Amino acid sequence: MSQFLNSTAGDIVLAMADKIVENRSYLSEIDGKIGDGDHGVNMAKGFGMAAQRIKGRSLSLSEAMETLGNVLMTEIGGSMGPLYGIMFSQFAEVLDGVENIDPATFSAMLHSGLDGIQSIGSAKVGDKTLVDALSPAIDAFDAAIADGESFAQALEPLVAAAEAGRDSTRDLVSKIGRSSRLGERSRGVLDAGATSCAIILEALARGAQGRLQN
Amino acid sequence: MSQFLNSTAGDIVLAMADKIVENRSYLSEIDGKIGDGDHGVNMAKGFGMAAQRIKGRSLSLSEAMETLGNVLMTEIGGSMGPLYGIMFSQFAEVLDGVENIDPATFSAMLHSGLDGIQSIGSAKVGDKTLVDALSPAIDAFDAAIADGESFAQALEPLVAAAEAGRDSTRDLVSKIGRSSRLGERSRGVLDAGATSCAIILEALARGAQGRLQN
Amino acid sequence: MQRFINDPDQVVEDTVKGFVRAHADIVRLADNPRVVVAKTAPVAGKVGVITGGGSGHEPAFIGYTGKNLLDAVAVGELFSSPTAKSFHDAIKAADGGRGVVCLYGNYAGDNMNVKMATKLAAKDGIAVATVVANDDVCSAGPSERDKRRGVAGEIFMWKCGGAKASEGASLEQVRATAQRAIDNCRSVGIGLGPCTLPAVGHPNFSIEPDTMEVGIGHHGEPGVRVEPLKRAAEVARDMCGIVLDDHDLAAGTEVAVLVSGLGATPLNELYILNHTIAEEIEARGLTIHRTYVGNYFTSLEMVGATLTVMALDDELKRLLELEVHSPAMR
Amino acid sequence: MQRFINDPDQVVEDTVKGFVRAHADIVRLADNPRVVVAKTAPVAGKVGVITGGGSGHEPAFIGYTGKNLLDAVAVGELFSSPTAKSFHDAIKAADGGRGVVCLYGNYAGDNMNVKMATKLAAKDGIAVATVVANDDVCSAGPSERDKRRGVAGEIFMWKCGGAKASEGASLEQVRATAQRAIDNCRSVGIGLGPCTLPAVGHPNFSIEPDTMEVGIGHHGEPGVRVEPLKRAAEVARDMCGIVLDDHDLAAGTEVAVLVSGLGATPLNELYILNHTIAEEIEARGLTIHRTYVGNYFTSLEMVGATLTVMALDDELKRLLELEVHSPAMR
Ligand SMILES: Nc1ncnc2c1ncn2[C@@H]1O[C@H](COP(=O)(O)OP(=O)(O)O)[C@@H](O)[C@H]1O
Ligand SMILES: Nc1ncnc2c1ncn2[C@@H]1O[C@H](COP(=O)(O)OP(=O)(O)O)[C@@H](O)[C@H]1O
Ligand SMILES: [Mg+2]
Ligand SMILES: [Mg+2]
Ligand SMILES: [Mg+2]
Ligand SMILES: [Mg+2]
Repeated sequence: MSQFLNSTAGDIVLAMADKIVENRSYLSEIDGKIGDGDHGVNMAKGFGMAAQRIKGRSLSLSEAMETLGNVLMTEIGGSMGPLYGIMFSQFAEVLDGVENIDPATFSAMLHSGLDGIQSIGSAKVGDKTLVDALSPAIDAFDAAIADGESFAQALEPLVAAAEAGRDSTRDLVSKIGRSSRLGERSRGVLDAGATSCAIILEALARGAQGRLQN
Repeated sequence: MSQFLNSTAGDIVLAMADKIVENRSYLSEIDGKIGDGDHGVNMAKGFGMAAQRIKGRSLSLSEAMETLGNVLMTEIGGSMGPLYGIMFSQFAEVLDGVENIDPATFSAMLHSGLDGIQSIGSAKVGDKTLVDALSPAIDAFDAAIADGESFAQALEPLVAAAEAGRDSTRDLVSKIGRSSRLGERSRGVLDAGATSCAIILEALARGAQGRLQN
Repeated sequence: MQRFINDPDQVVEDTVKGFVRAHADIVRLADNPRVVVAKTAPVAGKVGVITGGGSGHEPAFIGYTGKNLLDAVAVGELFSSPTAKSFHDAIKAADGGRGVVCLYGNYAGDNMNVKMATKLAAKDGIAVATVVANDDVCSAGPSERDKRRGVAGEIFMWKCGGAKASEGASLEQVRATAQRAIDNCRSVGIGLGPCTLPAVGHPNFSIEPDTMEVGIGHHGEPGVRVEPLKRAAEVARDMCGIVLDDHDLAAGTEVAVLVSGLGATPLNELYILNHTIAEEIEARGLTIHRTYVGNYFTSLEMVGATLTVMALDDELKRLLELEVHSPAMR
Repeated sequence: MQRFINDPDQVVEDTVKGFVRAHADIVRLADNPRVVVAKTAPVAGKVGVITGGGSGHEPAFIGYTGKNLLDAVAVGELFSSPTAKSFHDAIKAADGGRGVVCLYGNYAGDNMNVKMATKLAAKDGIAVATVVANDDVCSAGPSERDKRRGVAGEIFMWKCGGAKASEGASLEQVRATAQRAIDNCRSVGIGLGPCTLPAVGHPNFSIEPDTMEVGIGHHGEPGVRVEPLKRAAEVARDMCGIVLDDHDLAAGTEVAVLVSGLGATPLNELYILNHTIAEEIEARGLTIHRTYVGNYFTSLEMVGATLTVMALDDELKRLLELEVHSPAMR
């Protein structure tokens, strides 16, 4: 199969939320090294709250993402509220009205999310932010599809690139956000946002794969 | 010899000050258990300051004691300023004009000091204060003299009784001063003032003995 | 010790110097550098109002010097009464010809030094009246109120006494009003972490993790008992219980509430306590007229908080409202 | 954790509740419980003045709500920007018909949320002007001032902006004055001990005994470098060096000085620092017009202090002097 149903895929967001809540302490710990140590707390609060509202309602993926985007935007604040908020709102907008999600739609969704993030946050690859995970992941997915790989196969390089992008932040000096004030002292540790972004992308990819293989 | 010269005995106060300064941390530590931990600091400051003013001036014992009393009264504050201040001022007053200090004068001096302390502080034996060292020491000295012991000999029971009095405070519940607010919790540790008083009395006794044996 | 100090033996000197520099529009030093005087003092024809006490409680005592509050403050070493001389010099600096009231806390050293200073002032022909604060409930039983320590209730005593003096009252009237103010106060302190006298270099005593000291004083003394550390709401209820059970106020009584940090407790935690304290006080049928939350009376870097509740009458309310201009209270 | 809290996830809720109870004469909550509003707001015909930011800095930001200061404050989670919705609600609560100025600190989250709130307010027909505080010298080089964090200088920005609005100035005038106020500020922070987000349960980073973090922020972030802990006088001189070298003020310039504790540093240590700070500032030929010393802008229970120096002109002096009535400043 090279597409999956939007209408029955809302639970992917629940699985994603579970992963984020699971990694609450880990994400805060990473943020604490060069930020203010609240990334896991912020993320778990937002994703946990959204999961509460999604649970048991058998939403479509676009509806679930819209709920998540709204919760993040209006109730979370911080940097993650607007950044992930706009990302999921854009994801939802692209998927809205789509019955079957194919690789082209999926790619369009990812691009729109990245655009949203960059429109309000202006981060580029190399600035040591979540963009370092998101942007190469999208590129890897697009390249794999262009190389003729299947939707499900193309999600593997997406996950791998997100992880490599996350790992690349370790050697970067932060250029944006709270940690950018530390200059050289910000080198040597992972970026918290890139880490959560890799978790989100992996949950998204595994959720899609599960539905593609059915 | 049953008396010693007032005029050349001022150095006794210096020796006393040395002992107090030496025991600075110890006295604060004891005070910290049931008080506010500053007894050694307060005492070392007062006695040290007085020693500075006495040193090299070959004062009489009464003059040195007057200096010490004044420094304590006017520059130290706390409880020790007035209490030991009045004690040494009273000591000095009794010795003032005396050429040779004999057992009767020495006893009168001690009594006057104790009276001074009780007139402003109202502590009785058993209240867990310096009075628990001072009062039995005076009694022991008076008893030994009444028993016909020499001045030098009678100073031994004085020192021993001061130490026993100090040790007796361990099992007392504080009735007066800062530690009295702790009730039963004040039992089980020495009283700081009784400890410093035993040090003062021992220095005084040893100084007098040194001069009596010459 | 992770502290901003120079010489451990110069903490008080350095503090007072930096304080006078910061607030030179309100205070000055007397010739005696251990006496802080309001720039407005002495006010001819006004009863002088002074206090004094050990240092390490900043902004108390010096921070309450100023218009309609204290005319002069005698400054002691850390946690140690000022000398009789300093109390005496504060009395002289505050004397506007109608006598001076000395409003201080119930500590052995202060009692003795004030007594001596009063005698010295009498020789100068200055009439001195005294009020001894004893608002700290845990420091002695109800039958021994005269043995209790003075703690943050002193601030209300100074505020009301200072205002009364500014209204032109006589020495006896000021004394009586300040006495009523402190009689109407009850306080309690909870300690979560000890403090260190810089000259000593280590804390007096330790507070084990997950425990708290109930009935703690303002001088790094241990409390009257150790209890497991509870949630803020429960701590607040315990504090109210201790204070209000001893206070025994009729329903409908108006009160002023003071929640003070002990030095190293951040303000947000004091507000968290205040939330439940206010609920609890109102649940007992009392009416909160005014609340003060902040580091009003501290104990070096001790972690903890105190609660003071003062019962009000019309006069005390009026005196509490009179505007003041001091470093710690405006 | 030896702290007065209830649920680690409810710290902000509980703080705001206890705050509003304590200061009900000055502030109220908007329908949105994350927006604190001055009881005087909105003032018809006056430019509204708001701010917002993460919690854990008490008395900032909420404590500066009140007459002639801030009309409304958006409240974020601990160390986390308020939502766009809360900024938007604060704007609405402050709007008196002449527009609203939002005076906030330079943090990614705040920048984004304020931008979104401004768009939402535009839809309501409310003109919003913004000023972004960037007074923290160590957070970026002089050529990148727009990257610097906003820290305690925000208080001067609020004070001057609030006063200007109360004088009846236009939105553009208030914006320009607040901008000048913050442009005239330079700040530095020194950390001696870290803080712990209650929901995290352990500090972000540790500060080794006998070391200090220079250039620390207000959010438990490490500083830009670690140095051996020095005597207070040397620390104070270093702080002045960092601030004044960057500031480069002409001799004779009048300045306002703010020495703030970070939450767990007792007031006496701040006065000790101030003593040398004042000496050092005057040694550079500057004149200190006014000094503020206290816990004005904190970082939970962090041990440390910040120094802010604002260059004054006649207008800023006048605005600084205008009386205010807020919980943190009167
Ligand atoms: N402008 C930006 N664009 C993209 N990501 C950003 C930006 N600013 C910050 N981030 C991401 O935000 C993460 C920190 O998030 P979080 O700790 O939740 O917020 P805060 O920094 O407000 O405490 C960083 O690790 C970084 O990846
Ligand atoms: N009223 C009193 N009479 C005699 N001794 C007293 C009295 N009050 C206190 N003391 C003594 O003072 C000692 C404490 O002295 P110090 O620590 O220097 O003063 P403070 O209690 O003011 O800190 C106690 O150990 C006790 O022996
Ligand atoms: Mg963070
Ligand atoms: Mg003591
Ligand atoms: Mg003491
Ligand atoms: Mg944050």
